[in-house]
Amino acid sequence: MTDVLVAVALLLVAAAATAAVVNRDPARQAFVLSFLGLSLALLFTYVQAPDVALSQLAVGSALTPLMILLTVRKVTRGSAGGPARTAGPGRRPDRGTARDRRPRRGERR
Amino acid sequence: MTRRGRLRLFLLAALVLAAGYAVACLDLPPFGGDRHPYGDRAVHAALARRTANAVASVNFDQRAMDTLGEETILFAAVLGAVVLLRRTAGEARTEPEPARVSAGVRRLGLALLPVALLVGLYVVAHGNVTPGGGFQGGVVVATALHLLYVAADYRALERIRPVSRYELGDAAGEFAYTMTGVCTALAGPAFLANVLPLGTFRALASAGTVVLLNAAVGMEVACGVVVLLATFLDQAVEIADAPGGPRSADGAPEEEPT
Amino acid sequence: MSVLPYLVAGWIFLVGLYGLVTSRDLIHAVGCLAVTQSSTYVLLLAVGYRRGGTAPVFADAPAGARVVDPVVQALTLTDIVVGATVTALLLALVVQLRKRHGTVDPDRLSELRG
Amino acid sequence: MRTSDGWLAAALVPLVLLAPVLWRVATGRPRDRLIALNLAQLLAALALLLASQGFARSSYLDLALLLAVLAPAGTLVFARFVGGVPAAPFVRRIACAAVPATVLPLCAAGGVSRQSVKLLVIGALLVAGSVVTSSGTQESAEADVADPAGGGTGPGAAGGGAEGGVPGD
Repeated sequence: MTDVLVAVALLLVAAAATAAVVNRDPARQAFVLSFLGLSLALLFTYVQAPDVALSQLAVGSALTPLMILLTVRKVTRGSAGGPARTAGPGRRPDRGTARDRRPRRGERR
Repeated sequence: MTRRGRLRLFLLAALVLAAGYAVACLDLPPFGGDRHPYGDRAVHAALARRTANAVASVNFDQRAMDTLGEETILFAAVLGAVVLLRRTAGEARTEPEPARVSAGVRRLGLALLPVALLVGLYVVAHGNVTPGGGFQGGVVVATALHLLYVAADYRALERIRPVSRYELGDAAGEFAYTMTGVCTALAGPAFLANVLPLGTFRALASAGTVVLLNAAVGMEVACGVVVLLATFLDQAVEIADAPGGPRSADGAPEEEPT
Repeated sequence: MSVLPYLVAGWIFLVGLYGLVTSRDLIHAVGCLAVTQSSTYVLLLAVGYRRGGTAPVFADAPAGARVVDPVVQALTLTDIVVGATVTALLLALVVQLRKRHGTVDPDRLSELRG
Repeated sequence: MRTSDGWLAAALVPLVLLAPVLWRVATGRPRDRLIALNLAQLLAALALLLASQGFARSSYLDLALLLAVLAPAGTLVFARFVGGVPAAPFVRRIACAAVPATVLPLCAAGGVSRQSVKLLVIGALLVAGSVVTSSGTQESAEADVADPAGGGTGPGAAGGGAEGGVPGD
């Protein structure tokens, strides 16, 4: 019975890894990577490695996705600085709204 | 090299690698086989040192030197990320907005935070007896603190997270590990030798130096991950780029190669 | 069954490499590297598995129990956590590249260099 | 150690169910992916619980405990970036039905001991986490998750290309 579990988990891991690679958009890839972490943790449990499974669960469930998503946010909207964009109450409403559109062209020339 | 050329080269190399690897697989000892000379010796040594968790015994006793290396990589990686992502001249710091999170999520987060912290500490503390240890538990503790960010908001997290203290804790973990090694070298036969009393098998206080090294690693991992996430959060939530947008090399024009 | 885990490890490795080679986005490439890395975990644990064995943790098992190899598990578990911080370092590099060059597409980055 | 095939066969059920969930995680819209991931975490926790009993190792329960604690954190991380916790009555119903259906037999099989207390705690955490993270409460009003391309496409639109965030090119 253990062999069946291991085999199914292995196939699941292989499928999740493939899906993680073919998802080209990093934000969407993060979901699949999280799933890959889960399926790896299950596989590790079935090959009697609970220590490793714990490690994988701890890292894969929240830490890696958070880092990837934060990087995506920083990179795709690098110039906006996040919250400042939508003019919060009394928080530099002028920063980051028009600025990232203006000077770039001139500098590239 | 063009994209197409690169892909062709990769496919060729992958084909060769796959063929070689498949042949090698057929010659590997079959999956689930019974011959594990290293494993048997490691288990024997772990039992001799009254460490119920043989994996922890390998990590923090039999191959403690190796783990010092791993820990140093971790330390260096955190340091590198902090240096890379530090706020440079010309980058403005913006105040994060208070997040509007629903009451249910907020309550869940606040209820889960102490539980998660406790589970993390439990995983670290029982590292020498049950599955777990400093590496896993440290990550859990750090993740638990960030429940405040996802369930409340960034400012709530900042209140309980003086980053400089966690940086100190990160270094202290690394220092404690090395100093344990130095002390054992002074007191006994070798660097990182297990010289402390071994205690009773399956008890929390067993396995000698494993407990100390485990705690040191737990501290370093927890603090290191907190610092790491803090730098990322700083970049993504608080720091706006230098005026002129991201293309102008952070207000340091001499570094722009074009 | 006796070679399936090894083959799966090889497949994950190759798929991850394929993603790395064809990636148009460095963040995606870092994700692919994480996938590639996980192939080593699968391979190591497959090598250490013993049929009918249980975890080498004797908290709730008799001391003479038939157990799997703890050495490979120790290698893997540290690598997972250390690997995550290295992933973070790479992501930090990506953020820095984006700041300096305005793109995270590796092809455009090499064009920049001339 | 003596393994019990019955419990392991039961563990196979959530494991096999993960396959269609993976399809959703890999191909859906971001919100669907989040719901599917939530469901995957629940199924994985159930599989871990059953495996613990199947392998007759009570120390494996720590895995399910850890997952029960961290799964909501993971879901909320993603929720912050797709702009809110999506409503998923399906996941909620599964959590309310499958978790007791798994935990109570496990408790009965193990007898009254410290393990059954742990099991009940894990079950309670799982149900609470799943119910709250599938309740569909909106937090998308928060500024730093609001997507310029509209809520439905989520981070996918923002991360569509390497230059996705650079306007005016």
